[in-house]
Amino acid sequence: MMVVLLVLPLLGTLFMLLWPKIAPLLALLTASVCSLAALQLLFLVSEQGNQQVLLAGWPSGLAISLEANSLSSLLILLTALLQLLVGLYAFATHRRDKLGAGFWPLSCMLQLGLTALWLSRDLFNLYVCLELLGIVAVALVSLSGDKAIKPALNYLLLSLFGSLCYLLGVAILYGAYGVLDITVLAARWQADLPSSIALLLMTLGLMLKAALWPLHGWLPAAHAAAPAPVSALLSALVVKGPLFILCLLWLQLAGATQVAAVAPWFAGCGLAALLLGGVSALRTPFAKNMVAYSTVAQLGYAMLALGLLLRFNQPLFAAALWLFVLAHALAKAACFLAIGEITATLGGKRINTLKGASQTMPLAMFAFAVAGGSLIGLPPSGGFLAKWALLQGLWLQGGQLFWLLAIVLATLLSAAYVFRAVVLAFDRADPVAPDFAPRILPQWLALLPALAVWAMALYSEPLLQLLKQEGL
Amino acid sequence: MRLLLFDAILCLLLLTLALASILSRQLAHAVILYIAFGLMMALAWARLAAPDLALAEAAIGAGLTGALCFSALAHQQPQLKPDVLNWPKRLWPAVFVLLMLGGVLAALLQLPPSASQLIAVTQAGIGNSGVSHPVTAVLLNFRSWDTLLELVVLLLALLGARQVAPEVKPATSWPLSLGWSRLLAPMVILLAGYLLWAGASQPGGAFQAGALLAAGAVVLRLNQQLSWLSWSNFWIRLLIVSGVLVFVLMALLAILLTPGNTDVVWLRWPPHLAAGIILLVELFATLAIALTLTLLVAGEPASTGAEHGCGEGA
Amino acid sequence: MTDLSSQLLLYIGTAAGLFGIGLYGFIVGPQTLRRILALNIIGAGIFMLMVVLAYRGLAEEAALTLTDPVLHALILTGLVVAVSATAFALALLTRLNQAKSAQCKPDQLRHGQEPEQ
Amino acid sequence: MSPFWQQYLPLSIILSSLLPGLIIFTLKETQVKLRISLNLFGVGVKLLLVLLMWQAVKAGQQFYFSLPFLPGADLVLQGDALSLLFVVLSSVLWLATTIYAIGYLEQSPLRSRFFGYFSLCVSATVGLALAGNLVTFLLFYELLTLATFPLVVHRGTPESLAAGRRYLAYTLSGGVILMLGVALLHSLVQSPLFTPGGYVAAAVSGNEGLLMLAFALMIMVLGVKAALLPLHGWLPQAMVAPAPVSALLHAVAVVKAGAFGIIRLVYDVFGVESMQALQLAQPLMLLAAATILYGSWRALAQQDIKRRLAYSTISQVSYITLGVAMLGPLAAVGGLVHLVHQGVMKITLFFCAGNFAETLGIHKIRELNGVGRRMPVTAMAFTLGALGMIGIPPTAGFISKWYLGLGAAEVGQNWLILVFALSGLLNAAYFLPVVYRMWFLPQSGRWPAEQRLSNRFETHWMLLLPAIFTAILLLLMGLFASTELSPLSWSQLIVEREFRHD
Repeated sequence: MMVVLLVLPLLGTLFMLLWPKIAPLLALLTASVCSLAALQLLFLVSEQGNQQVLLAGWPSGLAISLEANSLSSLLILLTALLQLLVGLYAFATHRRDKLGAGFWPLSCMLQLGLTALWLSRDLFNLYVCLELLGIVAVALVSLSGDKAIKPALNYLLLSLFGSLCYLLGVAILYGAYGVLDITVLAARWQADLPSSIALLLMTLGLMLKAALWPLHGWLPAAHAAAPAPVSALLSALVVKGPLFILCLLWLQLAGATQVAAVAPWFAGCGLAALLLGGVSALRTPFAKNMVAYSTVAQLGYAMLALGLLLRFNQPLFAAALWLFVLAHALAKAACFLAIGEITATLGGKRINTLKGASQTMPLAMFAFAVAGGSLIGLPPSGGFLAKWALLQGLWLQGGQLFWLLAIVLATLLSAAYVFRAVVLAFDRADPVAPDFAPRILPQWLALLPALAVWAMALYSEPLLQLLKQEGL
Repeated sequence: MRLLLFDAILCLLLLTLALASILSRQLAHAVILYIAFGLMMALAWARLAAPDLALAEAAIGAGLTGALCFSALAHQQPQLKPDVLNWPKRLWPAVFVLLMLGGVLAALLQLPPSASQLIAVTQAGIGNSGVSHPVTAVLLNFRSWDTLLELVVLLLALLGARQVAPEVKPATSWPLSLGWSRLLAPMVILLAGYLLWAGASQPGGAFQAGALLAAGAVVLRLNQQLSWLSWSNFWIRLLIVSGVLVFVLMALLAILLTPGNTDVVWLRWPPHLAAGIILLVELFATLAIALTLTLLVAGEPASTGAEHGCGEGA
Repeated sequence: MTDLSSQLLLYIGTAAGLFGIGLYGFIVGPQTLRRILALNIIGAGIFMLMVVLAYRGLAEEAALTLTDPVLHALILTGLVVAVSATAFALALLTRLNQAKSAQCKPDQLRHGQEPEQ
Repeated sequence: MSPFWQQYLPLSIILSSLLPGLIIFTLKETQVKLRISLNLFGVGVKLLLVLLMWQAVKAGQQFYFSLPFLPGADLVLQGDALSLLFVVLSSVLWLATTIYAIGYLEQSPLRSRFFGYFSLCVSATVGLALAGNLVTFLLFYELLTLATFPLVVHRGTPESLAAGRRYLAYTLSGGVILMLGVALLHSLVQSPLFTPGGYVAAAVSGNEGLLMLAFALMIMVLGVKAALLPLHGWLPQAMVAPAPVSALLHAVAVVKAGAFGIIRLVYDVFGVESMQALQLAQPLMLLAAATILYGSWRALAQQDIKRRLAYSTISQVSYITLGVAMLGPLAAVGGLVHLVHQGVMKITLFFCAGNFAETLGIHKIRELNGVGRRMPVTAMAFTLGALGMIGIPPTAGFISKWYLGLGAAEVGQNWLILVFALSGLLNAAYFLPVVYRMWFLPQSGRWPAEQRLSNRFETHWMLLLPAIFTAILLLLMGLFASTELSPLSWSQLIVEREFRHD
């Protein structure tokens, strides 16, 4: 099943390059088949437990190992579904938004890179996946043409730098232990100086790539400059890749003393991201930048949960971490698609463009509000589940009033920026007139993931159980 | 002792060149210094018992990157006055760099002097890998998934570069170089073929061969030859894609050829077929790499874009 | 403090030094092209470190005297990835410069015309 | 009635307004008839279902529907006597408000959206009433906030947007803190069903501090919606909304949701014993008493009719809180019955205020002079409502105040009777002059903006009918308080069940 998930996007890309005319069709086909395969993988994993594969049939250590646990398969499923959705959206709007033909093979490669990343348990292979992901992301951003070149270049340089830091860490680890397989490495791990330095270097690189505060500076410009479907993919999926590796490193490899030293920093960075990202989102005058800053802020939740997980080793925090990732992916995809649709139709980049959008484009605005509800953490959305797990964990831990208050503040900030846009949309005094008749299909496509994130509530119990025991 | 002195001089040279490249006033100088640095690096690697890597570094690291940088430099606007940084702007990064350097050095000094035990495992596995050269065995058998992804990255770089590519101005050809390049081309092809073949047992392989081929093609292209060599040509596209495609197809074929009672393992070559498969994969990878690099460096021919429809094969 | 031979130490030190130089260039370098070069120098430093680490197999008096082929393969892969990324970055840079000069020309024209009006 | 039916009855009560609401969103502006029939159909179905449930609950049956949600806290809908009290209130008043809103918004734009959210709002309220545990309550609480917001800003003017922002700032902060409190309580004792007598008693020893914190957090939030003293600021400003919204917000949905939440929290989560053990009742009582006086006092100074009514609401809702906080059976009866009575009385007053504004353009109190002659029926309804608010027999308001007074005496808090008397006086002081102006002062000049809405009646019949209906209702509730059908006897039933558990 894993092979199918890797080969399909690969072959899809190649055929798209050969026959560009049928590229959209191929992309949609690939994404839908992959979704089915990912679903089957999820069932397989939940029935038979983790699926581990040593590639090329060589012994462990020599071969690259892939592993599909329930978290990986969930993320693969999410990737495939979002690809499908965004592909549909792009197909529906590519004429109007002048999305280049380059989008299709690139998005397919993105799927390949992400799937490979979720599965890989080999440090160097992860590096290659990271590079693949980074370059695809930049190429996708640059689809926007001239205005996107500068942010794209900046993104690329920082992303390359991040990868190199990661690579140096890998080199040091390999020099010290002589293996690249994470499971083998974990067994031989010693919390000494080389391993600490290597971990820190890798963390630096990954934080840069995942736009975790304080290394988030490139994200708003890059995500805001990209075309709407691309922004959706980037915010929803791409930044989660490095985050996943970061969690892998710290949860599977790092020794207890190393973890204890770094946990408060992670939690602190997460908190700072939440607050400062929220404030920036509140202040920016541009609609897409607001959504992009919200990504910075929301990644702070994941970081905070990771820090708390490392510190207290409470499984609820693991659940919170991954629920944030899942819920944010869906919600942010909806946000970007909705905002993209609105700004394209109403013609403007500023938040003020949203004036009266509840009247002119009710469906897209509804999608934004619903997705925003999950970002805020209103019940019964996926964001609420994550926040609930986080709060539960903190209360059970006892005496964590500081974090609780901080979370309340962060929630209010996210509510403030979401409703800043929503309130504008209800402004009927001076609505912005659409440049052309709003189209229904893209708006529905934007609404779908927003509804999905609320539907997560229906599966909350299995999800929580699954992710709690997972914890990587 | 004398060798150590040689090492010391080499290292010093490397550091100086790198520093000079970073600090030099003019960009053109920086690029030239970087190329020199790359060549010195190749020397150092040859000294460190890695001749195949030295070859690759000379071709890819110094040559190709240098060529790319020069072509980028041509588009760069002449800078009127070089930016002068005031000292705090230099100091804080320097402090940061020193801190990081200290940490990295401290970690590196504690590394064990013995190499990985994986060497022994690799040696044990080589018999079944289909090739005798261990690096090739790792690249195309033990860790072939990495290599496959790496080919995808290369392809991706081409896609990305094509997508943002500005219109190219047709360069004027120089008669002497035209003659030279015609003479050079067959030699380059021969040499590349040898490198590819040698890769199975000696230093060499797809990447070096591909880079060499690309160098030849770039020279020809710069002299207005090979106008058929463009992305819009379906066959060229097919060849570029074939590097990955043949790899994947071989892997799928290998799965089909595996006896039914064993587990399906992705990218496992049946031992008796491994040599053939690897040679085939390498051959196409070389062609693909050569074409990709050529297109990356030389860009599209200015005139042919309109002549070839995009979907000839569709 | 360390069990590495002096030759290895020398090369390891150089590799780390290259990393540091590249890092400095990347942070300070005002022009993008120079930052790309700096990234390549960082990469070269890291690859050199890997070459040295692979060389350890030869330096010691072990039964198996061989460089580490796995590391060599990783370096080859890394080199190709690095050059791909560089090529893409340079393509972006070229496009950026072209867009800038295209922007500059109308600007200059406008500035040139203003005094006449 | 099969058991299958019974299980889904609470859900269908919610869906009976939710589904029409969702369909209405998709309707075009011009599909007036379809929209109205959908709306009324929803109301009818809901009333029918509520009637069914009422019958069964009276016979001692419990309804229970659950969906898996969080571990240890399913989404539970539970139909017991207390929830039914609120469900009946909101369903009946929804009927009145729907008719009123159809008349009120006859010509205005974006009606599909308005009625869509309106139905959503009622669904959330009913859901809140039927919520079987704290997590479910939290869910519907937030949904209510979200559904009400578009109604508050419906006009889309700068003032309404500002009011909407303020409303959101209060209620969303409240929502977050409520979540915090619910999570805290959940971490201590999980979130079982609401049970008469509460469920925290087992965990009291050793966790006093945390329990008190949880209580304080949740009361703070419910206090926002119930407009308890320091947290009442959003309510007067939310008056810019259209009249049916004010009526719904102030009489039923939002404010009552807060009050209802306080009842649930005190009786079914903490329970009387734990409340006493933790000494939580006294501060709540003080707060409520202060709000009663403060609201009345501020109402005196208001010159805008709707604002005066808003401050009156602040004061009146705290009667409910006070009745609950006294922890005695009689006081509880008074508080519970006031939940219904105040709803009916206040909605009458808002309907009338809306009628004045819509027909004659009257917004200020001084413009009301002589309106009794121009619009006698509306003025009559208003008078009845005002008398009820003051607590003059035989209106419904008298009943609740009587029981509250008895309750205060029963638990030995005699000073509260003084509070009631003082507040009654203040009520009289701000309502009687209005009534006097309407009936006994001559008309001073032309009406600000008169519209001819009907040839036969003083105003559009759809505006008039709901006001008459609720005015009669409040009179009947007072007159027939002792019969089996009255809210009073239902409240007694609830209290009997609540206090019988031990």
